[in-house]
Formats: sequence, structure tokens, C-alpha cells
Amino acid sequence: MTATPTAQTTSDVVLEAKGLTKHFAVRRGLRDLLTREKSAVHAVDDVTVTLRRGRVTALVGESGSGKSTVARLLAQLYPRTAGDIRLHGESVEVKGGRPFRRYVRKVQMIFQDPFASLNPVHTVRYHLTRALKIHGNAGKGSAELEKALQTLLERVQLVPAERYIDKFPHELSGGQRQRVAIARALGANPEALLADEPVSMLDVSIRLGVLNLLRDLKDRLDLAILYITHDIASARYFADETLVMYAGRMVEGGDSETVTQRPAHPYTRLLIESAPDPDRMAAVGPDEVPQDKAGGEPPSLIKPPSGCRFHPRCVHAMPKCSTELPPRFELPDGEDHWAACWLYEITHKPAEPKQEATR
Amino acid sequence: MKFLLQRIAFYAFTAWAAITINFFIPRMIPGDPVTSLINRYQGQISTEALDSLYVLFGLDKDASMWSQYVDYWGQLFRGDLGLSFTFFPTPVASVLGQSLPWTVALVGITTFASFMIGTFLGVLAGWRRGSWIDGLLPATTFLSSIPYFWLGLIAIALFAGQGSFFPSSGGYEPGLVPSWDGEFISSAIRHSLLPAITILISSVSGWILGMRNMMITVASEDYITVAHAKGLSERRVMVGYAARNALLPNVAGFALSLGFIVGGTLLVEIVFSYPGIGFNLFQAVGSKDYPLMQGVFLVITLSVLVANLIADVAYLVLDPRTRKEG
Amino acid sequence: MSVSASTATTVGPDGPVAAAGTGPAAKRQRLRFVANGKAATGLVVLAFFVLIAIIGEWIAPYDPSARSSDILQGPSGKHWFGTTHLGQDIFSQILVGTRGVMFVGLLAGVIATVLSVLIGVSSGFLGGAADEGLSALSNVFLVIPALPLIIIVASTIPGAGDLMVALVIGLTSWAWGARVLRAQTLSLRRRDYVEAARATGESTWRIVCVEILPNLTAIIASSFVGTVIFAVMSEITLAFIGISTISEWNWGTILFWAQSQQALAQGAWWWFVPAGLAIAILGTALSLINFGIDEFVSPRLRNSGKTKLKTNDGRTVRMRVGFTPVLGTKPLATPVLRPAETDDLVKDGVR
Amino acid sequence: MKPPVLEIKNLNVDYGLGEKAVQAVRDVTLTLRKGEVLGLAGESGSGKSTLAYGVTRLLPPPGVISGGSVIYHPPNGEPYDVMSLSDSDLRKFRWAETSIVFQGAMNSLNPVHKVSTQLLDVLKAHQPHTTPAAREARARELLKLVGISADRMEAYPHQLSGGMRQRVMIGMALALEPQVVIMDEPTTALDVVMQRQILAQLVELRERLDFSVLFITHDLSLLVEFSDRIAIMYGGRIVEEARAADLYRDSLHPYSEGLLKSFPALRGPKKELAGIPGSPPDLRGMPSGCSFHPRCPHAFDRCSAEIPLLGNPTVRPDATRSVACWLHDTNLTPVA
Amino acid sequence: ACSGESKNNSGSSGPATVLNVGMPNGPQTENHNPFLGSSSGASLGYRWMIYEPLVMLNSIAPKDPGKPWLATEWKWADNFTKLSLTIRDGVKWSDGKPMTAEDVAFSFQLRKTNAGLNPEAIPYGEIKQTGNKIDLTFTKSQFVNQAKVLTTFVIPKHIWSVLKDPTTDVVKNPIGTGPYTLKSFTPQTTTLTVRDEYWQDLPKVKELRYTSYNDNNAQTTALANGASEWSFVFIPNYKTVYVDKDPVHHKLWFPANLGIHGLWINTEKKPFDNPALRRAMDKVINRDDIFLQGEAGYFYPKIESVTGIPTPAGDAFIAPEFEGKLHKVDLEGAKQELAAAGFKLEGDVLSDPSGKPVTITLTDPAGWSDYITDLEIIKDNLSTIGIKATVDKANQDAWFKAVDEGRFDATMHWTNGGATPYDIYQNIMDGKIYKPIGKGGVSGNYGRFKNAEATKALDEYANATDDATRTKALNTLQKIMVEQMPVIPTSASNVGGMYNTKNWVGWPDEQNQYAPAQPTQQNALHIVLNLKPAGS
Ligand SMILES: Nc1ncnc2c1ncn2[C@@H]1O[C@H](COP(=O)(O)OP(=O)(O)OP(=O)(O)O)[C@@H](O)[C@H]1O
Ligand SMILES: Nc1ncnc2c1ncn2[C@@H]1O[C@H](COP(=O)(O)OP(=O)(O)OP(=O)(O)O)[C@@H](O)[C@H]1O
Ligand SMILES: [Mg+2]
Ligand SMILES: [Mg+2]
Repeated sequence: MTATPTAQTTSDVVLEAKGLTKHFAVRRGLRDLLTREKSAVHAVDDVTVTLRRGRVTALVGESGSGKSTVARLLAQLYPRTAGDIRLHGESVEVKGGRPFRRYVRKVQMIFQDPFASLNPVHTVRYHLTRALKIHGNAGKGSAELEKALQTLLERVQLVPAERYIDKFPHELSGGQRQRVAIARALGANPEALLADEPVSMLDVSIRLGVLNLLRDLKDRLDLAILYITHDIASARYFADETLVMYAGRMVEGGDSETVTQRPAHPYTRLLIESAPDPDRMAAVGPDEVPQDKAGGEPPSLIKPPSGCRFHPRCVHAMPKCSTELPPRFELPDGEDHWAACWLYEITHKPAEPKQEATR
Repeated sequence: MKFLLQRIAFYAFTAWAAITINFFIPRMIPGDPVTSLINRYQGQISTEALDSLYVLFGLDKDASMWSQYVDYWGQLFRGDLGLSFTFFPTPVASVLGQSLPWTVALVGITTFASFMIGTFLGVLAGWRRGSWIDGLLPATTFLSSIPYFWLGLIAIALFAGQGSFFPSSGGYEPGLVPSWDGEFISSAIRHSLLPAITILISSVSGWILGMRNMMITVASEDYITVAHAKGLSERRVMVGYAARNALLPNVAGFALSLGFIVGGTLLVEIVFSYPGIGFNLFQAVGSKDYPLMQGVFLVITLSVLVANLIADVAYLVLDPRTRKEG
Repeated sequence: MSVSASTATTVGPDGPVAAAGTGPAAKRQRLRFVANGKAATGLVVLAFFVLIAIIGEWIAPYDPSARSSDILQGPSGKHWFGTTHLGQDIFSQILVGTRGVMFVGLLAGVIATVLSVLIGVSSGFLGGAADEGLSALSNVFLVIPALPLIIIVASTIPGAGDLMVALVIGLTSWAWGARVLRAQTLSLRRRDYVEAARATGESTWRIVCVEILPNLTAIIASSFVGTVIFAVMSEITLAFIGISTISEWNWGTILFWAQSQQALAQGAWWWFVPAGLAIAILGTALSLINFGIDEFVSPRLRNSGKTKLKTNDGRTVRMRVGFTPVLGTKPLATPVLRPAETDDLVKDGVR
Repeated sequence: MKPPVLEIKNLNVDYGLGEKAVQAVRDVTLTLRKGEVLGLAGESGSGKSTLAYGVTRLLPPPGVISGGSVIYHPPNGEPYDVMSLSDSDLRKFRWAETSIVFQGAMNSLNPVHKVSTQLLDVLKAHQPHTTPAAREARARELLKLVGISADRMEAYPHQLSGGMRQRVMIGMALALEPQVVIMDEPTTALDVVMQRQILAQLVELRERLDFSVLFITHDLSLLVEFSDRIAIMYGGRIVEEARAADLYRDSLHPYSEGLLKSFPALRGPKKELAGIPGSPPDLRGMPSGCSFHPRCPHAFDRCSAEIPLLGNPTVRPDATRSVACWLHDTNLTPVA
Repeated sequence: ACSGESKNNSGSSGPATVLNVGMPNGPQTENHNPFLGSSSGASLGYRWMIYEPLVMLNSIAPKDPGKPWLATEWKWADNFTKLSLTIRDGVKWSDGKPMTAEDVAFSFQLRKTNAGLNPEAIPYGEIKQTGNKIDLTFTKSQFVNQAKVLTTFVIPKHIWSVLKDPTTDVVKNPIGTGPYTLKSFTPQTTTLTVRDEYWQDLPKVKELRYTSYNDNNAQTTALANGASEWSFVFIPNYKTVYVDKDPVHHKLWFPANLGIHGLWINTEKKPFDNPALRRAMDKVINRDDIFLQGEAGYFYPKIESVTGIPTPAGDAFIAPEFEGKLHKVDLEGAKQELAAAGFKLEGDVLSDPSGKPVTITLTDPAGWSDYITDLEIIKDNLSTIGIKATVDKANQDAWFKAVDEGRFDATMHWTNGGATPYDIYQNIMDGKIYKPIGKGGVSGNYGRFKNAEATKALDEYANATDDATRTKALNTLQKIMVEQMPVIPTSASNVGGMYNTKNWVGWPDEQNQYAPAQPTQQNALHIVLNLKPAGS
């Protein structure tokens, strides 16, 4: 494992989001029209993310917790409801046209599904050439373009480039496609890469290759990477820092190793206990099931639970949890480790949760 | 709920648009009912009659388009479609009232039968790939590519000759008085057989194909495999699982096709001289009888709208996914 | 008419892209479209009619309007399809009349297709108020019965030639295509590769023209073919009931004359049959092309052929959902095709 | 050792006929014993689902079973071959003796029928003599079994969440108390939390009802935790079969080894993950010899020439496991 | 169709009592208003069985004085501006009330006050009734309208005076003096039944069934199989399709009346403003072909006389100088005519004096198959003198507008018809209704013919006080017609019909021309009264 945490300076920060909020309006029936009640999916609420040069930040959480929405907001593909996105400390809000292009030159996104994110009617060459041309990296003349394409493919380890350049997406395997998608993102020469579940659609044995490639790129090109996944184990393996989302809110964050080994928030703990663990070996019995009062049901995002959104499922829930939104509480047990849970209000002590986690 | 609201808005809008189109199109026609009356009689009406006829038809007054439009709506709300010129001074409403039952009976029943038969055969063809019904498809495709009217004419030539069981024209035996007695009904049925068969032959293949293709698509859904895995009887799987789901898109198609079919049977009515609404349109177009034209068009459009509404409701009943609560 | 409707229904919203995108080999599939027996047959017949449309005038043995003394003659070596009440040669009329039919059909198809692409794709892509407006428009056109409308409009426009008829048909029959295209565009718009193109910084028009449109080809082709069928039928109908104003010969005009001279009552079947058959064959050819496109778009519809198998011990079993045939208990048995199977394959080719 | 309930012998499954056929499952021999959970793992396209469908003869066209047999041992009665059952016998066999839970519950439940209808019609088909009220009661009982309140009986599938649907499927699978339940990736579409809930429930039910499970997934870490024995598939063949613990600690086949090294571990020391280089084989053009040899770090000459058969390893003899790899020089006698 | 026959006249047992009349006019709506051409009564013709005229005139023998009907005597005076009528006594309405002169006066009054009910635009003056006598005055000479006034049908005052709007009333229960009353109405069939009493002998036909077939084909079939015994319909190849089915009984008779069809030429368009060219065209047109192929050998009878006056109806009007002068194809004559006028025929191209090749567009609505066929024949004929013709099948409305505004080269069109050839000539040549090309609203003279002499002659004819002046004027008109040829006459209009002699005899025919054979003409009543069951 590389990337030993180094001292962070603000100059390392590439992309930063503060208080990011996204509500999707839902149109409802006649009744709502009459009551004039506007309902919305509270997909993302008050999310803060910082992406630093040369570091991978993982965003984990169950399906529908708003991870992709965060990525799309950061890529400026959705207009945001509230909050601030800063590129190199400068607040940006772009919708389209030239400012948008200028922004995406710096911040590129990779999609979850490599089978769907390449247009089946275009060749690898087309996809990459467009990425280069749009961002003015194609050079002058066809020779330079050819060279740029070559470099790009080499970067994602699709060598020899000639073998892949004129292929259609369907002629490539899943891993190769995802590499092309990454190459396309690199074509813009970005500083930040938003990878939205880049390997979840890939086969187990191929996943690793793509993840290793991303890590390698981070090191070589000093990229800031947002790695979105629901597989918390891969976050531990791949990311320097891990953020946990639940129902549109950040609930815990900190150094990956700390978050995965000493989870503080009850939700994180539930998540980690639920993950398959070969070392437990057929020992699962009814008493072994992680405690979850709602039987695994996620909450409605249209009418999210008041207070802490996890409280209906939380075994430690206190009366306060259902009324007041917990702020972040710094935890002393690791680099920048924090959790948004009332359990840490008084104590600030990691003792109890730590025991829970290492049980 | 939202679904219903949307549909209602859609129907209101469509009805308005259709009625407006309906109002303007005939007024763009260069000829007028008087000249076409004169044309129709080729010399039997003297040219001096022109003025008299204009007065008679009430065409001697000038009114602005807008005020005519407003009047038109006023009349519609009173259920008044104006007076037909061809059958002056019979109100359009009663002309239509006279012909509509015929079309509804012929077209309605045949379309329904065609849909049912086509769907049934389509279910079998899609379920038993490679069976004889599948082999029938090229033939039905060919039949459905033949224009209605041609098929009708050939049918008349082949089957409706002198002394044949099938009459070649009309809705019932001339001389019979329409009533609900056995003689009249059997005569009406006998007259409708040939046109009905013609419509059936040329429209059934569309349903067979649509249903067959949907069956094939549905047959590879997981829940069909599950149904088989559950050890249900073949019929239960075919009917309750596959056909039930494959039917859904066809229901919408059925409603939409009513529009096409009414248009298509216009020709059947012309060819078989069937006293329906399509024949009325044909007459009206020929004699620039725009009140009648408007009336026919309105009836066709409204019936298509109603059919759509029924299909929507049917869809609502058939597909629980559209029945969102709240 | 119902053909175009039914084939359109089978183009599900996920059809073509799913096929082209995740299918094993989209390019090979494209070739397979032509290799598809139905499509190939349809294309050959269509090409034949197009050829006749072009050269029909030159190879016609007579001037189709020229009178002769052979009045109402049956088919003979001199007049292959017989003559009319004026002694005109019906064979020549069919040959010369092909052009009008093809011209109107294809032009109306092009007009309707262009309209449906413009309206359907922009409605699907733009969304919001534009979408509401445009789809309301197409819904209205969808619900308003086309043929009566065409009849009324065509009888309205004075001095309308083929061009006018094509325009009227084209302008009134785009709605179905637009609706299908809208639905498809709507689903394409949310595809990752469209989002990805946007995230790369592509401009909107480029996304529509280069990323989305090529993926709609099959649907566009299918709706084009459907409209052509409809246009041909409408045009012939208009001519047949004496409403359209074409001065040129076309198959509908021939039928009009046959009908007004009561050809069938006079026993002059040859006056009726060729034109009707020509229409039916052209219609069938177009339908076949549409089936080909359907099967190309939705591979599930494709392999309907070899459904009967012979097991190792000589029994015949049918392939069907839910009951996988067992060819034998010996390992690595190679199934053989029965001789009768070849029949099935040939039929499949035609279908 | 417990008695077998389902013996798969030399099963071959093809897609298509003749030259162009895809040989998706090749010569698979596998035994499922009473009350055990047999895990089946392998990467995508290795033929796991094909095997599961093949055993129950539910393959969609153009799938055909081109050879082999599947012997079922009823609790009391003579064993018989599922492959030679007539259609009506097969219908009776299905669900009563083996039931299946598929990957996507949304797609496994008919969207237009109520949950109750779908539960009841399986009861009605197999137990036509019971009264409707009895069947209804049984259906409620089943739902309760999988932790769904009986008032959801009248719900349509779309009104249930993904996890609930999957539970309904599991409940339905147990409706006739079958001997064998085949589960093809029953939880991959679900969240980890939900996945654990459902698996825990399954374990509990198995203990109570004592059925055997053929559990299919590509997530090895899940299998190791959950099953008694594990079989690994590659390129349509079983390449290794062993007790879960043995396989996890000491896999014999290089492919199993690679697979195990592809999963990052959540606990314990962080170890370097190697993964498996190369890409899965094309079933139409299988490599000669061992189909894994082009990707195998230990491949030697023999690997590309001869196909290794599944058998007990001879290098380090162990009767409880078998492997198909020349490194372990199987004795070429397939295990019984 | 077979059962229709069996019901008809109840087979062979006993003499026939029912007559089946058919018209190809589509489903009808119930409307028995005799004034309205759109009524079912008019469309099928049964209005004449209920409402009777003052005088029964025979339009194919216009010189015949006419048969007294509801009027026993009539006298014109003051140069046809005054008419005295004596009304028949003892006539009863079908509701039992007596018909009086008051009813007749009311019938005139109604027409006078309602322009919509006065389609002939007769300029009624004073209407005076004394006893059974009626005196009418007119604001101008009604010489040319004599027939129209005398055939006025009479309606009962006691019913019509209380109608709210006689122009839009459908007269559900028609009361007339005729021998029949309405029995039942359906959209397909209207049945009339004979009255108990009638001022003449009651007809032998006890019941009249008027069936409206939806089109010509259906009507033809009905005629062919005997279901329909009397009709008026265009049958192509009538011999095979109709007559041959029963040559003994299936008859048709299509006499001409005084109205014609012809090729109207735009006399203001170069080079067709040259009468020589028009005469030459006339000389090459083959009227036999038009009659046999375009008009199926019977429908519109051929016009023989060069004056364009149909014969034999118009025999008495033909000027001595044209007596016996008949149309015939004369290619040489045409060529000479052209050469004399400076046209040049080189090869098969004719050039006008200015050297331009002569081309012509012949136009008619697409749906009018007989006219179009005529044009095809004419096109062929014209090519023999090097005129390149094209046939343009126009939209009916567009065509009507073009003809109205004079925007055409040549078109087949009809003329008005009447009791004398005046109506024909007036329609063609009247300078008073001339309007320049581009202006519509003409009611005749579509060819924009301008000839002062013709206009004067027409005027003289209409207003002359004596027959000699009229004859002179008509002779002048004939001369102008022959020399100027503004319309090339091809066919006469007809008042014919098909009838079946199997059950009924006594029909008009070539030998007994007592009435035109058309079932929708006023004379139909005359025919019905004349019919006797066959074999009696
Ligand atoms: N365009 C949209 N309109 C309305 N709701 C949306 C939209 N996009 C996402 N949502 C809702 O917002 C919530 C968060 O969605 P998001 O896709 O960000 O989740 P996710 O964490 O990425 O889930 P997954 O792991 O399944 O990808 C979900 O409840 C989703 O239904
Ligand atoms: N209808 C078919 N026609 C041809 N080949 C098929 C068909 N269905 C499946 N295959 C092939 O058979 C092989 C086995 O497929 P199968 O679905 O059994 O794999 P799997 O192990 O279940 O994979 P996954 O983990 O993705 O579910 C695959 O390579 C697939 O390409
Ligand atoms: Mg996501
Ligand atoms: Mg699978």
C-alpha cells in the first residue's frame, strides 16, 4: 500500500464542495396541487467534500444514498440546490457553453457502467479524438494527434495502441472499455477525476486491474480522485480517505484505515458488519445478524426522517436523535476522523465505539 | 392520479384541436355546396338556380371567420351540428344518427373480433414458435398488404354474384323497415358478412404479428421462467403470465388503431355501399357538404378519443404499475 | 396501415441500443440485417419497383393513354395485361404508373420521417415545456384520424399534383414516428454515453446529431418504411375514390378507371388484378423490410427457425421456453438436422 | 457423509446446434448432499447460471442439454433421472422437489399479479386438493416465515422494496418444502445490509427445514462465509471443489487462487492484491488443453495439450476435495 | 339479391302490383319537401307521385301543347307577361280536403316571396284569384320560361301556410293531389301506396318502392337481376352488363332533350380566338367514338345537326339552311379550312399564322370518367390536324373555378336546357353575361364569347311578340353557332331511363314518345299512370 498520509496544505486542494445540496422536485398528483405542497427527493443534503492533489477520496454508502448525485453535482452536470463548489478555491457555477468546457477540462467524470458509457456507434479513436480536440490537446496536424492518442492509450495500458484504436466498444472486454473511458477522461488533462462506481459492473478478476490503474495514474499524474463505491472493502484498499453517506447526508469521514477498522457511526458499523467476511466462516446465525431495527429498509428521501436520518434503524437511538440533526464530532482516534452522531457529543471519547468495532 | 390528470388535459386539448381543425379545413375549400350541386347534376339544374340556392343554404350572408368560429362552438355546445347540404335541410346530427349505428356495428364488432382473433393467434404463434401458425404469417402479411377496397371488390366479384348468399351492397334488404325483428337482423347480418370478413382478413395480421412479437419478447422474461419452474400448467403460464403481460402494449395499439380502422373502413363502406359514416364522408366530400364533413370528422375523432380513454382505463386496470396510490 | 402500427409497437424503448450496444457484434449485426432473409427479399422487390419507377416509361410497350382498336381485350401476347375500354394498354399503365406511386410514397416517407425526427428527437431531448408542447402536438396528430383528414385536405387543395399529395400525406403522418422516437430519445438521453459526452464537453447539437441520432437509425428506418406503406396506400386510395387530382397514371388511377367502368361486372378482371397485386406485393415487400428491421432491433425475434430437433435416440423434440430439450444422455452428442428442417430454414428465409 | 439428493453427472449444455453451438457447460459432475449448502463460484460467463437452469431444464432456447444426467433422490423412493422425465412429470417435479430463486426478484415476480396470486397458484398447481382457505393460510405462513407481514399479501410486486421482493421469492421457493433450493445470485442486486439480513434468514430456515441449497454467486468471500462446500467454475467446467474452509485457506487450482486474491479484505492486515491477468476465454474458441492455461502463472507444456479432468489431487492426496489441474496431477478418475 | 326478387310482385302468381324504382343516390334522410332538390323525394323522384303540376309537358316533344292536369285551361297574353289559368274542379288532397284555386294561388305566392323556393327566378308580378280562375302577371316576357311556369306543382295552402319555414321543413307527412301517399320511409327504401280515390283513373301500380342504391354499381346489379325495374344510371357496356341478362325485358330508352354537352373553347385565347381553327377542330372530332366509348353507346345521345340542336327533340327548330346538314369527320375539309386561315400543318405539327405550334389543354374533373374519356378521344382526334393536346384531370372545385373565371383552353361542359334551343344558345353566346377572363360569377358563356349579333338575336327571341321574329332570331343564332363554333357540341343531354317489361308494360319508347323515360322527371307520374301489368 502506497500513499502514506502526508501533511496537507490548502494548496493541495483541487476541488472542494461545501454544503452541497440537491433536491429533485417530484411532480405529484392532484391532491398536492391543491395543497400546494412541493415535494422533493432530498437526494443530497449539506455535503462537504474536499479533493486533494494526489489523493483518493472514497465515498461509500448504500444504493440510493446520493453518491452519484454528489459526483454529478461536482461535475456540474446537475444544477445544485444549494452549496458551493470551489475549484482551486474559486467558486464556480457553470451551466453550459465555454465556461462549462473550461470547468470540465479540470474536472472529469468516469461512469459506473463501461458498457453504457461508450457510444456503440463510435470507435475508440472517435471517442478519444473528441476528448482531445474539445480541450485543445490534440496538437496540430494528424501526426501530433496520432501521438497524443498513442500516449493516452499507453497511459491506460492499452498497448500496443494500434490493436485497440480502431475498435468499436463491443469489440472490447469490459475492463478494456473502462480503460477507454478513463483514457477519454484523461484526454482533457484534468486535475480531478470523479469515478462513479467505476468497477461495480466489472468482473471480479478484472476489477482489480482497473483499480490498480487508477491508483497508478493518481501517483503518476498527481490526480485528485473521488472514488465512489458501495463496496467498503475496496475503499479501504484503494482510498486514502473515506467518507460514508447515508440517505443523502455524510455520516462519517476520515482516514480509510481508521474508518474501516474503527467505525464510529452506527451506520458505518452496520455496513462493515454486514460485509461478507470469509474469516467468519459459516458462523452466521440469527444472533450474528447486525442489529438493524428496520430490517434493511432504507428511508424515504421524499420525507426523510427528522433529526439524524439513521435514527429509525439505529439501535443506539436516543430521543434527541429523532429531533436534532447531529453535527460533525471530531474523533481523536485517527487523522481527521469525524462522525455525525449524537453518541459522541458528550464523551468525544472513542473508547466505546472502538470496542464495538473490534469486537 | 397524475396520470389521469395528464390524460384529461390531453383529451381536452386534442378535442379542441380536432374541432378547430374541423372548423377551418372545410372553410379553406374553394368550391361551395351550390356549385357542387350544380356540378353533380351536370346540366339538370339551370344556372339561374344559383342565387336561389345560395339563399336557400344561407350562404348569402357574410360573417367574419372569428364570429363563425364562436358561433360554431356555441352550436356544438347545444349539440347542433348544423344542417347538411346534401340532405338539406336535414340536421347533420340526424344524418349521422342514421348512419352511425351501422358503422359502429360493422366496424366496432369487426375490429374487436379482429383484435381478439389476431391476439389469440398471435399468442399461439408466439408461444409455439415454428408451429403451423408461424407458417401462416407470410400469408397474412401479404393479405394485409392488399388495400381494403381492392380486396372488397374482388370479394364482391367472386362471392356476391347473382343468386349468391352474400349481397353485394347495402346494409339490409331493400324494402325492409329497420326494426328489431328476426328478418331484419338476419338480413343486416348477412349484408355485413362480406365487408366484415374483408376487414378481418386485412387487419388481423397486424394483431397476430404484434402479439406474436410481444409474446416472444415476454417469453424470455425471468418471470416466465419462474412460472415454468413453479411447475404451473402450460396453459396457466401461457395465458396468465405470458399473454397477460404481452397484451399490455397491444391495448394501447388497439385504441390507436381505431383511428386507422375507421379511416380504412371508409373504403369498405364505399365499396360495399354500406350505409355507414364513412360513406357519409365520401358523399360529403363529393358535394362540399361541410357541415356533414365536420360532423363525420368530429364523430370519428371523438370516437377515437373515447377509445383511447377506454384503453387508458383498461391499461389502468390491466397494469397495476400505473395504478400508483396517492 | 395496421402494419406500421404493429411493427412500431415492437420497437420497444430499449430495443435498438440494447442490441447495438451490448450485442456481441453490432457491426456484424448491421450486415446481418441485409443477410436477414425477410429484409433481403423485401429489399430486392423494392429495388425492382424502384427500377420500374425509373425506367418504366421507356420500357412500356405503348403510350399508356393511347387508344387503340383493341377495346376491353383480355391479356394476350400483344397486351400482356389486356386493355381498357379505350383500348389502352394496361401493362404500360402499370409500368408508367409505378413512378407516381413510388414518388409519392418515398417523398411522403421522407417528409414524415424528417418531421418525426425533428419533432420527436427535439421533444425527447429538450424536455420541459418544449417537450410538453411538441408531444401534445404529436398526440393530437396521432389521435386525429389520418385518412379522413387526408381525404378532406386533398379534396381541399386545388390543382394538387403528386407533389401536393405527397406533402399532405407526409405532413399528416409523422406523429407515430415522432412518438416512438421521442420515447427512444428520452431513454437515450439518460444513457451514460450521452451524459459522458456532455461531461467531456460536447456541444448540445453535436450530442444530438452525432451521439444520439446514429443510435436511432433502426427506428427511423422502420418508421420511414411504415410511412411509405401508409403513403402508398393513401395515395392509391385517393386516386381510387377520385379525389386526388393526379393527371399522371398511377395504380390508383388504373383502379379508378376499372371501377368507374365497372370492370368486374363486365368480366374484365385483368383491369383490376395487376394493379391490386402490384400494390400488395409492394406493401408486402415494405412490410418484410420492416420485419427485418424489427428482428435486427430485437434479436429475440430473430431465431425463430430451427425449432425442431432430433435427439440421439431418434425422437423429435421442439425447442420451447420452459422445457429444455434433452438430446441424449451420451455426452458430447451432436444434434443433427432432420431433412424436413431444411424446409423450415427456407421458409424462415422468406418470412 | 450425508446422502446425496441431487447428482449431476457429466452434464453438457449447449446454446445452439451443430458447429456454431456454444458449449456453455462441459462435462460437469457435482453432487449436492442432504442439508448442505453447495456454493458455486466463478467469473461472469463461466456457466454458473447455465448449469443451474440446465439441471432443472429451464434453459431458454436455443439452449439444449446435449448429454449427461441429473439423478434426483427423493426422500422416500427410487432415484430417477430428471433429464428423462416427461413434461408432465417434470412439471410435478418442479418446485415440489427443487425450487429456484433468481437474481432479480423484480423480474422474477410477474408485475401484473398480486403477490398472493403468485403464491397461491403454485400451491394450487401442486396441491389441487387442498381448500382455498388452507392455501391462503399457508401463503400467510410463508410470508411470515420470511419476515413479511401478511397484510402485504395483496400488494403488487412494484409496491414492495427490492429486499421484500427477494424475500417473497424465497418464501415462495419454500412453499412446497422442496429438497433442493437453487439460488442464482439471489442477493447481488441488494445492498450489503439487506444481503446479510436475507442470508441470515436463509440459514435459519435451512436449519429448520433441512433443505439443500445450490448457491451461485461470483462473490467468493460471501460463499466462503456461507456455504459448506464450494465448487469453482471456469470456462464451463468445474475446476475445483472442496470444503469452504479448505478452499479459502489452501486453494489448489491457480484460478481459485487468483479469484481469492481478487477480493480486498475488510479486516486483517492489508495485503497486496494480485488479481488474475488476462481475460475470460471465448466459449466459441476455447483454448486447447486446460482452458485456463493462457492466464495461468504456473502453466507448463502439458496444460496446453491435454484437458485435465476433475479428480482427487494425487500430489497431496485428499479425498474430500477434487481439482482439475495438471499441477496436482489428478488420477484421471473422476470422483463419484 | 335473390330474395329481393321473390318479394317483388310476389312471383308469378297473379298480376303485378308493385313497381320497384331504383336510383344510385346513397342512403337518404327523410325529407319530402318537394321544393328541395336535396330531398329524398327529389333524389328518388317520388315527389312527382304526390305533387302534381298544372300542365303535364313533354320535354322531348317541346312543341307539343301539353296535357291539362290540375289546370284545365291556360292562356298567355300580352307578349307572355300575363297568364290566365282555369283550375280543375273535383280534385282532392290526400287528406280529403278539396284542392281549390286558392291553393294554386298560394303555390305561386310562396315562390314569389321565397327566393329559395324559386330556383328559376321567375319574375312574378301580380297573383290574382277569382273563383277557379287565376291571373298571373310577370315583370317581363316569359316566352322562354313558359314550360317552367306551367309545370309549377301545387301544394296545399292549409298545410304550407302554417309551416314555420317552408325552405327548411322536411314535410314529414306530405299531402298532395297525386295518386300516391307515403307509406313508409327508410334510408334505403321509400314506399308509396296508391290512394283510394283520385281525380283520374287510379293507376294499376298499387305500390311504388323507391330504393336508393349506394352507387352505380349497386344500381346496375339491381337492374341486371331485376330487383330494380326502373332507373336512371350510367352503365358502361350496358349490353353485357344489363340488356344481355334478359334481352326480352331489359330495355332502355335515352331520348335527347334540348340541352347539350360539348367542348367549350376559350374564345379569347390565341389562337383559339380564330373561328377557322374552331371549325377545323369541329370537323375532326369523332362523335361516334365519343358516343360509343365515352357515353357507353347510349347515355348522352350523339348530336347530329351541325347547329348543335339535339334531334329529334329539336327537329322543328332547325333552320332551313341547316336542315339535313350533319356532323361528320372531314379531315380534308378541316385542313383546307386551316390552310385558308393561314395555319400551317407540317408533318404532325400545326403552326398558327404567327408560326407558333398549336397546343391545347383539355381539362375536366378527375372523377368524371365519361367526360375524361371524351377528352381522351378528342385529344386523339385533334392530333390528326397537328394540334398537340394534353388532358388535365383537375380537382373538381379547381376546375369549376377555372371555368367560371375563364382560365382554361377547352373543357367538356354542359349547357342549360329548356323548351326551346334558346336556353342552349343563351348559355353559350349571351354577351350580357360576358365577364372578362379572370372574373368569376358568370352563369354561362364560360368561353367568353363576344358577338353583338348573337346577343341581339337572343334578346329578340326572348322578347319578340310574334313567331316570325323568333324564328328569324333563332336562325341567326344557328348561323352564328355553325360559323363561330364557340362550343363544339358533342352530345345531347338525356332524359332517359332503364326499365323492365317483365312485370309492367306501357313504358314510353321510340314508337310511343309520350314522355321521357327518366324516373325523377315530372313526367314519371304520366308513365306510372300508363303502366299495365304484363300479360293482362
Ligand atoms: N434525476 C433525478 N430525479 C429525481 N430523483 C433522483 C434523480 N436522480 C437521482 N434521484 C434520487 O436521488 C437519490 C440518490 O440517487 P443517486 O443516484 O445519487 O444514488 P447512489 O448513491 O448513486 O445509488 P447507487 O449506488 O444505486 O448508484 C435516489 O433516491 C434517487 O432515486
Ligand atoms: N442464448 C445464448 N446463446 C449463446 N450463448 C449463450 C446464451 N446464453 C448464455 N450464453 C453463453 O453461455 C455462457 C454461460 O453463461 P451463464 O449465464 O451461465 O454465465 P454465468 O456464469 O451465470 O455468468 P453471470 O455471472 O454473468 O451470471 C456465457 O459465456 C454466455 O455468453
Ligand atoms: Mg450511483
Ligand atoms: Mg448468471
